[in-house]
Amino acid sequence: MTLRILYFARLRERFGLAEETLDFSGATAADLVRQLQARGGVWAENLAAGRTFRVAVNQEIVALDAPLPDHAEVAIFPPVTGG
Amino acid sequence: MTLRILYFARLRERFGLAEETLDFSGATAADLVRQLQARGGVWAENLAAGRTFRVAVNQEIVALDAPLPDHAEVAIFPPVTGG
Amino acid sequence: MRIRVQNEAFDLGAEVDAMRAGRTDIGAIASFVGLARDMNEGSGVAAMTLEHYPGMTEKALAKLVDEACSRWALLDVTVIHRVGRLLPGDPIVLVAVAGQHRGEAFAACEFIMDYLKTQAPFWKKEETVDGERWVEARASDDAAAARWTDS
Amino acid sequence: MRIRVQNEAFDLGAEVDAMRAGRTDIGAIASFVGLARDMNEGSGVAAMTLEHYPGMTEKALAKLVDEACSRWALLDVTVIHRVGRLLPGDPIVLVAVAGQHRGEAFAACEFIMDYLKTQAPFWKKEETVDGERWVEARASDDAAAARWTDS
Repeated sequence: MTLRILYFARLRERFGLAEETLDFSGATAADLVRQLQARGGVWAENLAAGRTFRVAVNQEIVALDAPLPDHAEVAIFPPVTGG
Repeated sequence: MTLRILYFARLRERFGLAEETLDFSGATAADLVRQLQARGGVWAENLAAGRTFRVAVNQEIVALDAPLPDHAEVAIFPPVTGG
Repeated sequence: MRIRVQNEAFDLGAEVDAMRAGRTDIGAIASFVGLARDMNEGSGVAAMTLEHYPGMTEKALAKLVDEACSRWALLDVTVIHRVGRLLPGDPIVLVAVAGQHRGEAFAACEFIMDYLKTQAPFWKKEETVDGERWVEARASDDAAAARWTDS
Repeated sequence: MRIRVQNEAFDLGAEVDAMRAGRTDIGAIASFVGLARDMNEGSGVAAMTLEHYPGMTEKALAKLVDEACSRWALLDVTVIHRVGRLLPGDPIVLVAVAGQHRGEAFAACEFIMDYLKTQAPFWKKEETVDGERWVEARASDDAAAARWTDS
């Protein structure tokens, strides 16, 4: 399936990427994170198990075991700090 | 001793009096209330034991056993309802 | 610290702007405006008149603000209470509290309102179709104020 | 119900006046303004830039407001959050809640701020003498939001 992935704030800067379209053969947000970690470098570092980040699917924050529907808009970002 | 007594809100209206100067030979706010009750009529009615009112001495709300200094400004009024 | 008792309307925006003017250390301003409603105790209110105890009122409000400042680290407080005749929709009271963080600003603002409701010498008289009536003190206001002594 | 994300400054007085315009049923308006401070984590902040997630931000704020409306009987809510570059002293966020009584207005206003701090996709980047830094989420904000799930 195809996913649109968005990155924000510190992660956007570290990855040097705001948005990409990705072929994805896994099922859950955790599978996607593993696929991105496998890129190594800043990806492995910033998405490592101990690191804190949030995943939103179609603009709702989800847990890592959430399933990803085809054509989902997935966003990966640090904990929010507005207000 | 001499006291200046002020009445506010519903009590001011019931007594038909906003302010008076009184000779007082008692010691406490409770003594003053008894002296006023002894006037009978609206005084006895509105200052009766079960009725809710507040006493302030020199602009501080006090309990009925508070002593009254000479020349004190004593105010008697219903529970407050501002804000 | 500003405490005022006045007949005139107040301007929330102007009061809060005055608090923050020229400052860069304030992180949070919590504010409250209480307004005259057209309904109370189940019947229509055409207007109300607020009476107070000049002299004691200002002292009582200053005492509330001092108490709030001793409980929380506040950067500024404004309290304005109107007296005289007011119509439904008219603002009655304004409390604004500035602090570094929102928790203390919210708590102090609510504390001041809760204590004002039971400690400051204001009385409301409502005009209804059945004539005039003095507003009775509410047990819920005593309960709200009592919360702060339990903690 | 008004929810806005904007670069421009907002006007607290105008927003609260808009809430109460033509109404006589509102008894209480609690409001909050969060401002950019010149100091954070012990060092000077010359400016900050707020990034957000367009689309999700508006949804997340609407969800917070809906949740507040389901918990308390509210008469109106306004939430405005600024994005872009802000200087110390600049207002960042406004939440105003109108209700019949003060208890629900205060609670809902604080609830919305607490949830906004942990649920709405905004991120702050500060400019300091040591360069730029992303603000880290605070455990105290998670704790503040968690209070509302315990009750």
